Amino acid sequence: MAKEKIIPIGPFHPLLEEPEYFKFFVEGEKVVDADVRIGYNHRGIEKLAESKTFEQDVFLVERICGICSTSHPFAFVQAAEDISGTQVPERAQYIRTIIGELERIHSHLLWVGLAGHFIGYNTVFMWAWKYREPVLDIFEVISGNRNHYGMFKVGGVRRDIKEQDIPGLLKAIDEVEKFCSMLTKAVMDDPVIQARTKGIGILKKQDAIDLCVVGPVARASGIEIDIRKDHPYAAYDKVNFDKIVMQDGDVFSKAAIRLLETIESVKIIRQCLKKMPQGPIDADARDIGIGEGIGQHEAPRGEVIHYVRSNGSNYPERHKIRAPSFMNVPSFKRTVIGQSISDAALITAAVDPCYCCTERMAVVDRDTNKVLFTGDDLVRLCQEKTEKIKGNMI
Amino acid sequence: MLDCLTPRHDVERFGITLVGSPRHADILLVSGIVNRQSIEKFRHVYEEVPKPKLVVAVGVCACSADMFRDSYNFVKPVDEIIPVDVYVPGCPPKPEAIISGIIKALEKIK
Amino acid sequence: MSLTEQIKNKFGDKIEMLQRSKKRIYITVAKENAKEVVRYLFSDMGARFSIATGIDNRTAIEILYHMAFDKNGAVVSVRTLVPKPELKMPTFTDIIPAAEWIEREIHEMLGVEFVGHPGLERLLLPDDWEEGVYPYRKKTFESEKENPER
Amino acid sequence: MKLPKIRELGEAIKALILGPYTSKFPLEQPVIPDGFRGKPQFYEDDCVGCLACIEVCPARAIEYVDDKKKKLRTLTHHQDICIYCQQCEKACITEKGIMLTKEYDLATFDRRKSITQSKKELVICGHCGEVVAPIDHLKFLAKKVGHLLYANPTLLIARHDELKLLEADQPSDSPHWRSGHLKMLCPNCRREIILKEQW
Repeated sequence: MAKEKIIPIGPFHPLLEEPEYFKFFVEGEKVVDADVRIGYNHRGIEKLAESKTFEQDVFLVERICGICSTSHPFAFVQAAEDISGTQVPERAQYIRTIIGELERIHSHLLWVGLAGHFIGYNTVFMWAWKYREPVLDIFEVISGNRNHYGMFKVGGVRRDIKEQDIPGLLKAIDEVEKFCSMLTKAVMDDPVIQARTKGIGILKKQDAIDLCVVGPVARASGIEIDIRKDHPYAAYDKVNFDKIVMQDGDVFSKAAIRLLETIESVKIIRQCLKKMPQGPIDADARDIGIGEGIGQHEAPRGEVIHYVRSNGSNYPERHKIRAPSFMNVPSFKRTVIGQSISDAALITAAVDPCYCCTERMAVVDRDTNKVLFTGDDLVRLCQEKTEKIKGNMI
Repeated sequence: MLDCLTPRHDVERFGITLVGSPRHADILLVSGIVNRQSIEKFRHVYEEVPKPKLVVAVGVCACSADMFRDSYNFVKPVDEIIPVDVYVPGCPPKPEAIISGIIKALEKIK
Repeated sequence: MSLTEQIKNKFGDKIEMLQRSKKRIYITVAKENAKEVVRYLFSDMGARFSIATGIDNRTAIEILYHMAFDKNGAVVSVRTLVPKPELKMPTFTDIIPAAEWIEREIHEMLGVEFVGHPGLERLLLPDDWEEGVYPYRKKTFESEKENPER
Repeated sequence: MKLPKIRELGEAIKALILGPYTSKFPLEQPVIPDGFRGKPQFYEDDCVGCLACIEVCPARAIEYVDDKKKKLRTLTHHQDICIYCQQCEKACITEKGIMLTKEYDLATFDRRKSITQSKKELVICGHCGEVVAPIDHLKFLAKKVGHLLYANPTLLIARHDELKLLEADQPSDSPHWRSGHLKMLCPNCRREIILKEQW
């Protein structure tokens, strides 16, 4: 095992936010082992949460992740409501659903764009990011910020969606749907993308069960879990949508699931905007009470689960946060071994490890412990392979 | 931060582009807190950037480590580790604010 | 047969069950039997291992294994107590490979030793973190007396 | 291979017709929607210095300093710590003391100078010199509680002071006299005077 850590570009990269450090051990072209060192971004949030009130914790957990910034408050407020037994007003539940689904769209589009970048398909990257902007604009109208919406509170939501905004939102949603279906088609029937992603980085169903992966990664391997369908919360039991499951477990099915889910999300948002009843948006839950509660939410990357224990004061006694990537990232060890290094960046990215952290990889040769490639080289290798496939096709 | 590179805000029209390695960079954008584990690596990245260099702290986490000041894993804010030229507060700042922050940094050079 | 009945029939007196609501079930079980219960839920009943939580309740470390039943949407939390000062717990990684990371985390944050774990290394804390300092431990009255500023 | 190419071409033509998608940012300012959460600003006329915003702030971005000699309380909001969550605006008892503006372009060269402040005159306990409250806070409360203010000497005096009904303070060493009731006192001294009152 290589013990030396030689980091050519460091776990930081100008492009990315969350540093993780992947090491691949290679023999020739094949990856024989992989290792990951996280903790470059450990901020001790679980401990910090114990020093802040329930009201303030919502803002704290929102800042765990910049992309899925609704999923953690969503799970946290549900855990707090599980303790206190608060009934959330119906309108608030619809607004929560809308925010959660909008976030899914923008997160999936972001991933598709980055994955496109990794396989050297920059058109997809530019398209996905272009069409993500309208979603962020919607957020700015609803919540007053492009990210970190600050919409959630224990017992309801902080801001109402104004009646006069709804026609505009519906129109914007229609636009987004058009983009999404165009992008889905563009990715699904592009022969280059198919050749590049099909049959690569397969996560077998049994492995997926053993590793307890969640979200799109699990659904791509044929495990039917979707918290929105299984334990309906918020307004998910009042809207129609499909659970998208694929059997192959390769990179292509993971991409397809994410793209198809964006269209489902658009459907959910449209139904919610139309069905949303009038009424209060906040149950004004001041007292949490004593007890313990669990909140779950299907974030773009999978199930988020928060466990909160309250001792009757304003501060939680213990707050356990489990982000989906915590379960999903270990799975890359099973998928990447035996593959060629030019696919490694793509396979690791396919897990969507909360901002593709693939640019922080180093390839280490088994015999000499020397760093052969940096993360950039891996992306370049990945892009070159696509070019080759493209060349063969024409 | 990536938003600045994409069609809507496209910073390449100002001649700003993303490079793959700190060795090719002139401006370093810091976007988060630096913890105990990453502080050495972070200093290393800063030293790799060739002179003259500018450092822009984007977001309140990079400016002052906002909520994470009290964390056991936090050592000191970014501007006590390396010199920072321009601060862009915001959580997160709008892409327009980041662009104008970078432009301000460029003005400082002149 | 409902979920709770099935578990009750299997283990009988070994467990203490508390049903807080339809979908939230808490089982308290002795340290020796915890593995058996979790194995039964995971392998035989097809639950998904969601996460484990470690809590310092001053006299012991509480470990909760949250098992999610995706078919009917219930979450069964298996609670077990690891009394101080000898914090030893059998590892679950041989039956649930997914428990590897969380056991590493509980080990470094609370100081529980998982006997038989393949590699109890640092996961989140920095490499130069002081040995024997566990951030998630609660203050005890003794430690507060010794260094009040901490 | 044909279909994707045609689609790309279609998008390209669409982009040609619709014109550039890129914003013209430095030349044209972006449209900021109502309710945008920008830079928080203290409004000294409406701020009463009650410290409610400090209580709720998740990031502890607001701090206060009491200067007992100058009888001045200074509330300082630090933009480099603020997370723009609007909790301070929602908690403000006058609802206008601190408000979020639409200003988003906050880049600065020195983060320690990017602050907004509110200075409030303090009322000092007539006996021990402890801080009672900012005078504006007492006046605001006196107005808010209406006739109930007659139950609270501190509020009553604040109201009388505003109406210019108050005579100059009689200097005395001990507050334990009945006349001490009509003095600005901190809660501790007030308790003492009620218990030990002397004729």
